[in-house]
Amino acid sequence: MSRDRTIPGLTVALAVCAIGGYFIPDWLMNQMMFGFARALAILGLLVLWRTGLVSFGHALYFGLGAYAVALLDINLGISDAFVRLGVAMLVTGGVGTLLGFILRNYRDIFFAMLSLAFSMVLYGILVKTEALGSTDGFTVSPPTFLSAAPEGKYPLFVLICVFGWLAAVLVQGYLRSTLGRLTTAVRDNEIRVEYLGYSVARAIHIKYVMSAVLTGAAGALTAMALGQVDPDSMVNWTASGELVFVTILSGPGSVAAPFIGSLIFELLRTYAFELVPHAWQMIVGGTLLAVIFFLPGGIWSLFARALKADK
Amino acid sequence: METLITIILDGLQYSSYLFIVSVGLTITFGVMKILNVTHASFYTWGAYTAAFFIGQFSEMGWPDAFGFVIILVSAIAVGTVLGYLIERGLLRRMYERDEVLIVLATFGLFLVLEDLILLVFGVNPYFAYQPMALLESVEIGGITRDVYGLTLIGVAALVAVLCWYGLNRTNWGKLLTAVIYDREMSEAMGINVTRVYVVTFIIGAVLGALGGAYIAPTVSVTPGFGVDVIVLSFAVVVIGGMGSIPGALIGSIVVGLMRAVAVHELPEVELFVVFAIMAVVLVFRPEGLFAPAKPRKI
Amino acid sequence: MSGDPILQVIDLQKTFGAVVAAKDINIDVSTGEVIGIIGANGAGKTTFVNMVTGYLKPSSGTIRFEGRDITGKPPRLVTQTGISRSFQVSQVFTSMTVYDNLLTALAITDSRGFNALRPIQRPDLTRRCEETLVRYQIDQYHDSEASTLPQGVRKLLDIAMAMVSKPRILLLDEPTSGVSAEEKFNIMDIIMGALKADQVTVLFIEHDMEIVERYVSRVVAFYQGEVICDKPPEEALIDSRVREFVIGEEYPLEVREAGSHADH
Amino acid sequence: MLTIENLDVDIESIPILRKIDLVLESGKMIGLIGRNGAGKTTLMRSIMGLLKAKAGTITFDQAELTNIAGHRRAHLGIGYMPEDRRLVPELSAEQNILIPVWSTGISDFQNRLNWIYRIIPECKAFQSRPATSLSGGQQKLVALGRALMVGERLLLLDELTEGIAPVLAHRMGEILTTLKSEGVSVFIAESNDVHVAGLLDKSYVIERGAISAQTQSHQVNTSEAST
Amino acid sequence: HAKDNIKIAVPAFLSGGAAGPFGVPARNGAEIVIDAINTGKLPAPYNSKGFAGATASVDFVDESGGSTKQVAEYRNLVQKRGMDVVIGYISSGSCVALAPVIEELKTLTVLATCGTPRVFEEKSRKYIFRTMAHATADNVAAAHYVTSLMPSVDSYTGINQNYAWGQDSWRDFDLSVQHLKSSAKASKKLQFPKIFAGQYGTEISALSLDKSKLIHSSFWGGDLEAFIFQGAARGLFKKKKVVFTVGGTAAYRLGKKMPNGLVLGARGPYGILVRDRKTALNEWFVNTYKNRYGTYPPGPSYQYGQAVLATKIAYDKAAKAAGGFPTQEQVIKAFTGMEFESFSTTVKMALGDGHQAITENGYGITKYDNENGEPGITDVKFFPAECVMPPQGVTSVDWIKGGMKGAKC
Ligand SMILES: Nc1ncnc2c1ncn2[C@@H]1O[C@H](COP(=O)(O)OP(=O)(O)OP(=O)(O)O)[C@@H](O)[C@H]1O
Ligand SMILES: Nc1ncnc2c1ncn2[C@@H]1O[C@H](COP(=O)(O)OP(=O)(O)OP(=O)(O)O)[C@@H](O)[C@H]1O
Ligand SMILES: [Mg+2]
Ligand SMILES: [Mg+2]
Repeated sequence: MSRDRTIPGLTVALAVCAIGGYFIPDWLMNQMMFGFARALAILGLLVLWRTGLVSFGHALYFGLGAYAVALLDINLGISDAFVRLGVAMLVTGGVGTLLGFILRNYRDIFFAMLSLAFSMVLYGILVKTEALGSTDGFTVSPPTFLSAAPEGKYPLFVLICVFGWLAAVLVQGYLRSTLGRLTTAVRDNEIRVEYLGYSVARAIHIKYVMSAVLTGAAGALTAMALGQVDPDSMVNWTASGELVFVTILSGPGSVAAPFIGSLIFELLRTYAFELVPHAWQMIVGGTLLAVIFFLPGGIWSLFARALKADK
Repeated sequence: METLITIILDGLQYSSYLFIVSVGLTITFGVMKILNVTHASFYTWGAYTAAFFIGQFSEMGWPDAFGFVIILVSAIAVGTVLGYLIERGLLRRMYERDEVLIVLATFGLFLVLEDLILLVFGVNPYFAYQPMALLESVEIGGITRDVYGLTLIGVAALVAVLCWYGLNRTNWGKLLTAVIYDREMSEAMGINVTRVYVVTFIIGAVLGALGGAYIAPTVSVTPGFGVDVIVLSFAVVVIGGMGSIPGALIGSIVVGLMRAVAVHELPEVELFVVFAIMAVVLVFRPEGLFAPAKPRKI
Repeated sequence: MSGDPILQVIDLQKTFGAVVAAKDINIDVSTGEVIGIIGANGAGKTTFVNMVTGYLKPSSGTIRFEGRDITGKPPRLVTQTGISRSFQVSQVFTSMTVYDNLLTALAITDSRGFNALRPIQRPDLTRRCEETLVRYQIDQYHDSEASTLPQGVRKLLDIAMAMVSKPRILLLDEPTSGVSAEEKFNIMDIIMGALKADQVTVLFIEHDMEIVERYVSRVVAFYQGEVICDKPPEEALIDSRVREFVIGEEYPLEVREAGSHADH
Repeated sequence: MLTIENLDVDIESIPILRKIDLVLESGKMIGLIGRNGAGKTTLMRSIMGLLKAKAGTITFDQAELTNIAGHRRAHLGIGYMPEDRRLVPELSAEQNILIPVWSTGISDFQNRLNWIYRIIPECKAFQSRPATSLSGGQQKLVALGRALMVGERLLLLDELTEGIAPVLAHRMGEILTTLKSEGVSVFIAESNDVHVAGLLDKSYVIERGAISAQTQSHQVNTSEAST
Repeated sequence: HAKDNIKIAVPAFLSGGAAGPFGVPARNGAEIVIDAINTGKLPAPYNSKGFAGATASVDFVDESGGSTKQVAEYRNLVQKRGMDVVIGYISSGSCVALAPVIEELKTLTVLATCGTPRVFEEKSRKYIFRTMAHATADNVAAAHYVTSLMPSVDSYTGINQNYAWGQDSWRDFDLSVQHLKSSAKASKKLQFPKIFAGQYGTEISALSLDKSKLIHSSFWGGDLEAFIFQGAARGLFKKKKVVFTVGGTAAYRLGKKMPNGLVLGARGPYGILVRDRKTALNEWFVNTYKNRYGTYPPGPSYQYGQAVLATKIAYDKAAKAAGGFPTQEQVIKAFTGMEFESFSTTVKMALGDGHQAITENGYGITKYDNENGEPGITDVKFFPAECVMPPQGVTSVDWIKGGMKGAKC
């Protein structure tokens, strides 16, 4: 068995990003912020996916995280990045725990569809409530950091990178633990898990809450990076679809995969939009089809191959 | 009283529309276990094709009643061609794969077909008002209704009866049950599964296209107008029980009526109500109102 | 060692609509017994095991394990009290290797409190895992994915996984069905050897009378949801109702008299 | 009737069957005996067209099966009972037996159904119950009935007696003997041949995907053949 | 430092339901004006070549996909693609969302069509200009038109899209009518369907059952056309009077199918309302557009053309003052408070500290011109800018609520 070099690799990547981020052009930094922030949600979905569950409604948590930030900003004028992030995670954790009691009894397409229903309920509420910004959403003011209000995006960028690193390391540790192993175990055979004396429902619930919190953090960080929240691109079913899409694109192979996949998706969309404005959806859709057909392991499998060739 | 009649008629009309679209979705899911997002594309393509040709023929001076023929022909043509190409070209290679991957593959294809619409038909909306204008309007319950909209109810009923007959009164329908459960064994039992799949998929596609084509005369057919329909159909299909035709019927009626009530009485909750029902139904009946049997595991 | 029954089944009933799958079943099992359950198809054997292990709720009746009432408890809790089972159709983690299957099983049974968060690859677990593989003689399949295993090996793995929780009573549903003629005794020997070492009480469902004769200390025969016979094998296999409904009149009686209960 | 020559079959590009040669004459009953994982099921599935042959031929009555679509086999009068039963849970036991009737359009199915009920009366007892609820062995009987429905000329029975109580297994043997006398060819795969050994006209022993021995009449001794 | 090239991005809906009725005409309007500027072919006094002499290269970008996407795209336009000026935006959603980003990225951005007053009322802006009046003008003018020309209307309801545009439009209209005719009654059941919903059967029933005599709607694009179709088939427009604040675009597109008797606005002196104004600039615009695209220019074409024109004027003015190619700061200075003659009207950058334009606003009633086979309009009445827009320093809502102080009608 070869030694797992994920954590050293991630740490090096963090250092490179944090230092390199100081020198890269703003637009690239933006893309990386969006990409890495979303990657947190993908990380959560990856845990679920390994359990055999796919949520078509995780935009619920993405949206909740983002809207938590916006509402804190608008109603209470709270701009501190850590408070915003913390509250977003608390809120999504709370909602995730509650819904988890229901969703943990669902599998396959039913899990996907019930998640979808819950997220669309939130969508319906947001779109129709003027006080929640209806279709327009809200503008989010730039974050401050422990009462420092630095110029530019670099501090937020570093926060996203560090938080991403932390999440990846924790998830990696989790996947290697017994609880983590329960992902594959539950997907493969629930009956056996129950007869080993472990509650499948509890295992799923834990994973669900984890993914909810990660997705909430993703939403919160995206809202801060972007300065805008709105229901159509953050809570609608297409947003959930996009998250699943990026999960497939990234591949389940490693906790590093979401970061790579998500950034590539961001760049792909930007360039497609710039170069073929009339057919950018076609490019994105075509890429998805190509990955499903030719890269079942996602983009990560290309990296894995490259890494192997290196040795 | 007036309001009640209006709500019921509005609701039924909307239900009928939903039913025509979602029954195709449920059939495809029921038989092939594919939650087909490209169903939205069938709908859109059906609508565009019908609207385009109704416009063309009307310009050439053909009688307006010919519009109905165009609607039917467009639905069949679009459904057959797209359905055949997609099943043979894409899905056939995917049956062994994860359900979710198939959903996403159809999602990818949906994106591709959306932009293809732009390339083929351009960005301008199409209007195919002729069939609707032809049938004029009547006054029911104190308000004017277009007769065309009411015929939707008849069309939906016809579709329902045909589907019910096909599934319950023909050998073909019974064979479907076998194919649904076990593709491979069905093959061994002498069923031409490949053909069953193609035909089923095409039927689903034709119904999706019919939904679009039939609604085309009442709307301005614009790019992207299938996006919301598909998620509503998901709701209908899930409420009714995925793969169940009576389920799709009941689901459509529930959603259509509730939406009508909301729009009339409490417009703020219109969007929310559909998915709230979906969530409630799922919570109390996890597999929808008409759930299929499950195999014994141990 | 024996004496108080480890498992007591009292007036157990189960109906599925009009079908009576269990009717007034009363069985006491003492520690260390090896009980063979035989019966016609659809007689209610699997239903019985399913009820004892919590997969099905009895319509009425009581199941006591070591004096505690476990009736209607879910499989998870039943397992935690010390009952384990294997399945008519092996229930393994299909996408994992044999090693990972066992390691996962070990880790899950060892997941009280914070243990659940510790890395799964830890010396105590891996050592026990390797040991178990050797004990069940499946170590040569160490890295094979479970979905590609021959049926017999998969059965062994299934039983090994059932054993990791150190149960005090084990129920096996047709451990040798689908196992080839030349392997079945081998497999049974391995099972019995392993079980004897851990002092486990065993009930197993079996259609193969050679196995029954050779390994069990007591036979319980089911017919249409009822226990029609509960005797030592020598007597049970010549019981007239058992012969009529379960094993058939032709079953050769004389051949194996010497061979039964031989040590393997 | 059925002739297999030089058959090679791969699963996911791993060679599973190698150079299989086998002949089944009309009205005979042959067995395919082998340990777990030897390739019995794989061979059955290849005959049914559920797996693709990589090389070699399977000829049934002059027809080259490898060139014919999988579903045509039932139409040729071949009935297949898979080892894992695979009934349709939504249908009743009887409807499961009737599936091949609907697909092949057999006309006198009522007689045949009655005949099946006569030889397996257990099936009649639960004819209208959903397949979901049946016990393992009961499902097996329905699967056998289903194979009998179309298998007018050739029956492929995989693990016929697995999980079947001894009384019933014995009776199945008798049923097959009757069938044979009516001209049906029968091909049985068994890993444990105690119940059928006496009935076979010929046995092939399969080992790691290749035929290793062939025995006429009743003297198959598997434990020797495979060591 | 002379410059021969500036990069302009022109966002507009190029896909989705708003593309046909709105985005494409808007794009076309911008295109003919930019082409004419680059070749020096605009009528005098604008016949100098280029923007302060610099030729413009244009990227037309798609505005669809929601405000979040627009924010991300805007960053790309400026930071990655290095745009000097961004001219455009149709949806109020885009504009509200973009305002803070524009200020953050400090790039001159001229909003062409979007209507919500919030952009300049929330905060004062430095880099943002809007060269047409905001939505308050549409709705105040609508209220004036209805109350003065349609005395029988004593009750009204509305159907508007559920976002800033629709909500603000209804609020302004409602408040204005209340001020101008306090006896008029507003319905309690207002319809706010989701933007791009497309099917309004149930809403039309609800509106039909409503006792109100007038329906107010700020629908636009594909939604507007669908609503008109479905309403016409249901006899809605025979039963109710309807005022469409953005109805102008539909008149050309629906042609004969557009019902007669609808009250239409074009968000100012644009499109069908001013087709026959006989000024040199207007004639040039209408003819050039018709020659190139085969139809009369609807409102959005005017609005985008006007935004481009304003930008050129500001550049030229700044260049003159600076005696060379101006810096962005100089252009902004020149732009602020500017007053200029546009294709169809005079535009004054009077509000939002000189960043928000005011113009006159008018309405008319549809009447198909059977003689020429063209859509036509009658009873056109314009209200001066100072009548329908608040003065500097007062928000629209406060102004209307406070009794439209200082309005000069
Ligand atoms: N998907 C697969 N991938 C790799 N190997 C496979 C796969 N499926 C089957 N095999 C291998 O093919 C061989 C033959 O399997 P097959 O099921 O035909 O055996 P069998 O003789 O029917 O065994 P049993 O008596 O246990 O049913 C086995 O060694 C098995 O491991
Ligand atoms: N879930 C169920 N629903 C309805 N009937 C059931 C169900 N489970 C079992 N039965 C019926 O109960 C009876 C006993 O079934 P069980 O599975 O216990 O039999 P068994 O003794 O294990 O048979 P076999 O040897 O064939 O496995 C059978 O008649 C079966 O059809
Ligand atoms: Mg059983
Ligand atoms: Mg086999």
